[in-house]
Amino acid sequence: MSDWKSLEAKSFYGASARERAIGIVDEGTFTELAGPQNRMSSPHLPVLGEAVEWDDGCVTGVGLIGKHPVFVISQEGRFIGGAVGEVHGAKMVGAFVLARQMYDRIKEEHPDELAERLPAVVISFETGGVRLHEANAGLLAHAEVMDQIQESKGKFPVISLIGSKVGCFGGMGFVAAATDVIVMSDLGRLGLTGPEVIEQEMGKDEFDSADRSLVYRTTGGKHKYIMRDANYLVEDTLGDFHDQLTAIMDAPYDEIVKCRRIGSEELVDEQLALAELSVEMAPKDARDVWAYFGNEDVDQIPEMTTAEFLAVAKRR
Amino acid sequence: MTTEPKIWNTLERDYRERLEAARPYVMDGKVVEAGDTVKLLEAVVRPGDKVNIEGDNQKQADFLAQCLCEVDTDKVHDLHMVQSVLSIPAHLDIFDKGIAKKVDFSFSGPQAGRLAEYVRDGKIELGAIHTYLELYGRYFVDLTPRVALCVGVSADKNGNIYTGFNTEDTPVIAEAVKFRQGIVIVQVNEIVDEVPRVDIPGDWVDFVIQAPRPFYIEPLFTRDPALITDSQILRAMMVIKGIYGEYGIQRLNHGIGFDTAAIELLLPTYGEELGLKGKICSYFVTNPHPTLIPAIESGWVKSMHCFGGEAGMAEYVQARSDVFFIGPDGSMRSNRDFAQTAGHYALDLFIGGTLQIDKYGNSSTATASRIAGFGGAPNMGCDAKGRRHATPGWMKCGEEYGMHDELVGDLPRGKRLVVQLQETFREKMAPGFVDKLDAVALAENAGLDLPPVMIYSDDLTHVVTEEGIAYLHKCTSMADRMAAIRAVAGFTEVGMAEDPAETASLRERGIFKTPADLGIDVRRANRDLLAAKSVKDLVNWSGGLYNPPAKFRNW
Amino acid sequence: MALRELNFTFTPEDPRPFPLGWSHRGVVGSGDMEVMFEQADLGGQVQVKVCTPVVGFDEVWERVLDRCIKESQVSDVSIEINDNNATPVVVAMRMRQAIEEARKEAE
Amino acid sequence: MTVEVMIGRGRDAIDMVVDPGSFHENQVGDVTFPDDIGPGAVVGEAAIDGRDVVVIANDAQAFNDKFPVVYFGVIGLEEAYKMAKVVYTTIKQDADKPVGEKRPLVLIVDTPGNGPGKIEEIFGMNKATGSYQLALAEARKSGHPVIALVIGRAISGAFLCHGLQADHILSLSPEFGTMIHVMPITSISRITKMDIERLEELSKENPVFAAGPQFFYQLGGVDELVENVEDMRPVVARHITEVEAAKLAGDGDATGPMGHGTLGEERGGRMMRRKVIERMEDEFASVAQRYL
Repeated sequence: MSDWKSLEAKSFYGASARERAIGIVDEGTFTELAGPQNRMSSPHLPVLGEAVEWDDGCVTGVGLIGKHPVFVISQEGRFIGGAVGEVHGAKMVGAFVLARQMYDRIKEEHPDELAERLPAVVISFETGGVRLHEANAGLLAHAEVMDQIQESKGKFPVISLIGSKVGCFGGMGFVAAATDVIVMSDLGRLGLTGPEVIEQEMGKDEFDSADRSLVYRTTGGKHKYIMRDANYLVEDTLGDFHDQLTAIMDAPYDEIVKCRRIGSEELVDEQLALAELSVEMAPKDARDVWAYFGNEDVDQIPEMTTAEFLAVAKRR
Repeated sequence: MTTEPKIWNTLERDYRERLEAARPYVMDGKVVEAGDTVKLLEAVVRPGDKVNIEGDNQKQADFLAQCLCEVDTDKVHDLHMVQSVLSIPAHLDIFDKGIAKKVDFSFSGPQAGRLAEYVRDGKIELGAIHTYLELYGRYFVDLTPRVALCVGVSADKNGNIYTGFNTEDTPVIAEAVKFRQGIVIVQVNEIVDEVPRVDIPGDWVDFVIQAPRPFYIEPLFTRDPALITDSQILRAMMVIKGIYGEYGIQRLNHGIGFDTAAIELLLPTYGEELGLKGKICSYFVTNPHPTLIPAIESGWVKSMHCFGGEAGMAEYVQARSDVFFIGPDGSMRSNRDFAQTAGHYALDLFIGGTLQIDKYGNSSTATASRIAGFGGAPNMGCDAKGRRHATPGWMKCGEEYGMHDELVGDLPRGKRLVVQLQETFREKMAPGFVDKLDAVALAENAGLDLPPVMIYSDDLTHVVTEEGIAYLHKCTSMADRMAAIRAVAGFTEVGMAEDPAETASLRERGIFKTPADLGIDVRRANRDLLAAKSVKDLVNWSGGLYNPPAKFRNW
Repeated sequence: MALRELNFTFTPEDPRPFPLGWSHRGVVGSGDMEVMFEQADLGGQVQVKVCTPVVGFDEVWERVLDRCIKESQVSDVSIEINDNNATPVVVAMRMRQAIEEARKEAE
Repeated sequence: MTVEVMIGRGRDAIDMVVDPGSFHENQVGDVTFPDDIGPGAVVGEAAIDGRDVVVIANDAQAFNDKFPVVYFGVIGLEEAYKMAKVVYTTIKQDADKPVGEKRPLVLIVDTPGNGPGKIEEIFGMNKATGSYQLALAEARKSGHPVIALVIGRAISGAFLCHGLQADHILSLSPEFGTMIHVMPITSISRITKMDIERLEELSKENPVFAAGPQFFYQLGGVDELVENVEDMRPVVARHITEVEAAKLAGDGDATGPMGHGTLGEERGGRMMRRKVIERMEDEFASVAQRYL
């Protein structure tokens, strides 16, 4: 695990939160903050007889990409589905607080090098949103993270990485949407309402949650890339995510924020127009939308490798 | 003295009468409209008939089963069902409705809980629970169905049937029924002008019906490599090195499950590393497990005959005709009967998982409240006494057999390897080794004559757990066997009774080997060893020929 | 209902002190656990604290841990485990991996 | 006193909170919003005690014909973007006004959820709810007092979307049947496989998973419980004044989600949150130099 180079070749999808945290920043630069030695586990789970984890399913820390201090939040899907409770949420907020303090400090100490030393918050999502065992505290933590994202605007980028087993759903689905840049692999899934709930609302004939292929067409990386909800689609290795982050951080801040899909009146107008288009188009399946945006042979899209797909994909 | 001349063709006369009754519903050739199916069944099925609904752990004649549920109980009742499985709800609905009253079967799977309830409530009179071969055998003795409701992919109007690569049980049923002047009805996905190949000849078939939906088929043998655990990988390493390698096992059957999937995915990595390619695992009789694709692609497998097909594997299998049994039309033919026979006589080893092993080494998948039956595992998991050809693995196991001298004297005889893979504890700490099998409680609860034992202790040669391998066949007494079982039983109650001195002596005698004894580095037992880590990897190994069902597609 | 805490002390015969200041392994997934080793001056002993939702397997825990300690002779270490229904196999594998990797790392 | 239940009565609540006859639906300054987009969201300008405010409410009686899953107060794609657009319009119109003169935003909350359909997921419901939250956070940070008043249902993600980004959050007390939760305790019981009785017992002392505004009050997620419907107007007016005072004092984190975090600790509901953040700050301080 400590061998960074072999970590880079590892599948992002199968990697643990800690492996991802270490592997998405430059070699040997990651320092975990509020790590397991602090024993900051949830105070709410023991009373319910639910197992605890010392990092509460959220690995936080700092690393470097080039000269950029990168504050990392990495969620662990194997621990209660990566769900967000009080401690987990506070760790997310803490990463933003530190990034902002770092931003202020660099502005003061290295005013000429702000661009090359610009900090960032990177979130490697693997979560279904609120943790039911401490649902109210988890919900309030979500609101704080949204507040922190807005607070970072105009200062430093916030970047989402989505390619882990659980995907990114529930309240964390709109947290991801609110960040500046979204990087996904084709194994990543992003949405608000989980497939089981859609099935419950619409019936199995309309949406069969056991049809994983359908779930991927609706929420998967390739679909989100076509919709421009994901800005970049990368191969499923830690190294590919790391390289993409490096490329993003090399760009000027003004360029990076062009990746946003929401967060201004103009973008809201654009999204509202898309919502109206959805009424006109009335798609039965995401494939209809792909075809609408000019993709040929939409049945083959799920089968394509990432490289094949990127070579032919027509985006919104 | 004059007597009435004895009539010797009552069966044939009865058959003619039934055909006549069905005449109004027959269209062109042997074709009956789907909408007339219930009326057809009312015309040809008589009260008290033995009836077979085709189905196994994979394909189901589900439309015909559904139609049988809808017959008028005044016309059709008290049927004696004689069939491989009770696995879809309709199979039990016919008892609920009073259409059938007795059953002889082999496997019940998802309906096991309901079956136990019906037996207890007297809704079902239980004949016996069989193994597949045993039941097929009885089709030709005392359980010949009068009417068979079968299933195929396509038919022509003359009744020639194409089963695709899921031929499975159809030939054995059709043969038994037709050659006792019974009625064979087949549901197909489509009626065509010409079938791609004739799996069941038209003159064995009385009626064909194009069902409104394609028949149901369960992707039973697909295991997602993403769900394979480190402990399964450890057991797989032990099997490859300590059994396949040790005995040079060339001909074998892999049972269903993640444990065997792990072995399959370790052949191209760990097996290759041990230099075993070509020395083990060349001939399989197994379903086309998708997890075998990397081993096949790496050139491990010379030949493979299948019990049935597996959803999504048709194209791949077709493109590997050197490995699989392929018809003149280019698609695979499976046959459960022949595969089971091969399991008995032509294979050196069976390996599979189980739920419980008792302190003597008997194993069962039964639980106290479910009558699940057997399927084919007991056919595979036994030492068929009729075998007479020698292979190195079979001979070595025979030489090592601790009871040989007592039972055979000084003549050489081989022994088939029957291996059980077992996790000492499953999820939620359910123990894999128990003092008494739940099967015993089930037999009492359900009033069975015999506790449903999957594999008896005297057939079992090896047990593999994460603790190590027990080479049970080397034991010279039951006391010995029980000690060896305690040694592999870990921290279960059975295992906690272990005497360390006794275990040490078993290790010296080579009856119990730990991973360390086998020279296996436990640290390497992790997912990095898998040749494919996801279903997508399997598709990539297959060059895109494997087309997994939607529920397995992570993309 | 609530999480339970089990405490054990072991005395290896041929003590080999844990070589790192601390080491952490594992994820508290379903059927899995995390373990923390921290060097401690325990005069050749080992202290283990297990936090688990499972009831009725205290003796199994003791025997599994005892075997891990015997096998490795690891000593002078405080071990803490957060368990979520890990089976003895998983416990033994995680412990063995952690101890062996710590020793390798210390070389 | 008979309790006047307000669930499903977003439009009535507007009239009860603002000055009589002051509400102009679909009008914000010189901008008129189309009436055929997002019928589940009621928006417009009004006055409270003579002061101009912008109101955003749910209409539980409306059906969105274009999006079949949107009814009964559900926030769908159109609703969320419409709500966001109202906020951005207000910010833009008041851009040149100093803090203290920027119009307050009053959110009247009665929503059971976000649009849970297939079309919604294909087109990204997460963006719609996210955009409204960002807009509210921007308004709050640029000096608009944002006050939320829960009159009926404030459920999970829909409450995050419409309510939890406010400076101050008010709720009618539990007697009004107000529901604030992620999931009812029956569902939590099903998913966590714990007895309802046991969960209910635990929830008396442990507010982190129990359903109800009183528990959010303990956690700092509700600033004040409103005991009478007649009090809605004066309490909203008072909170506008309080929030505005905090903004004029320049303490941005005293209100809004971060302020509610502090409040949660003061009320003994969320005791770990601050410790975690401080621990991260401490640990980072010792390694920060490596990253500069």
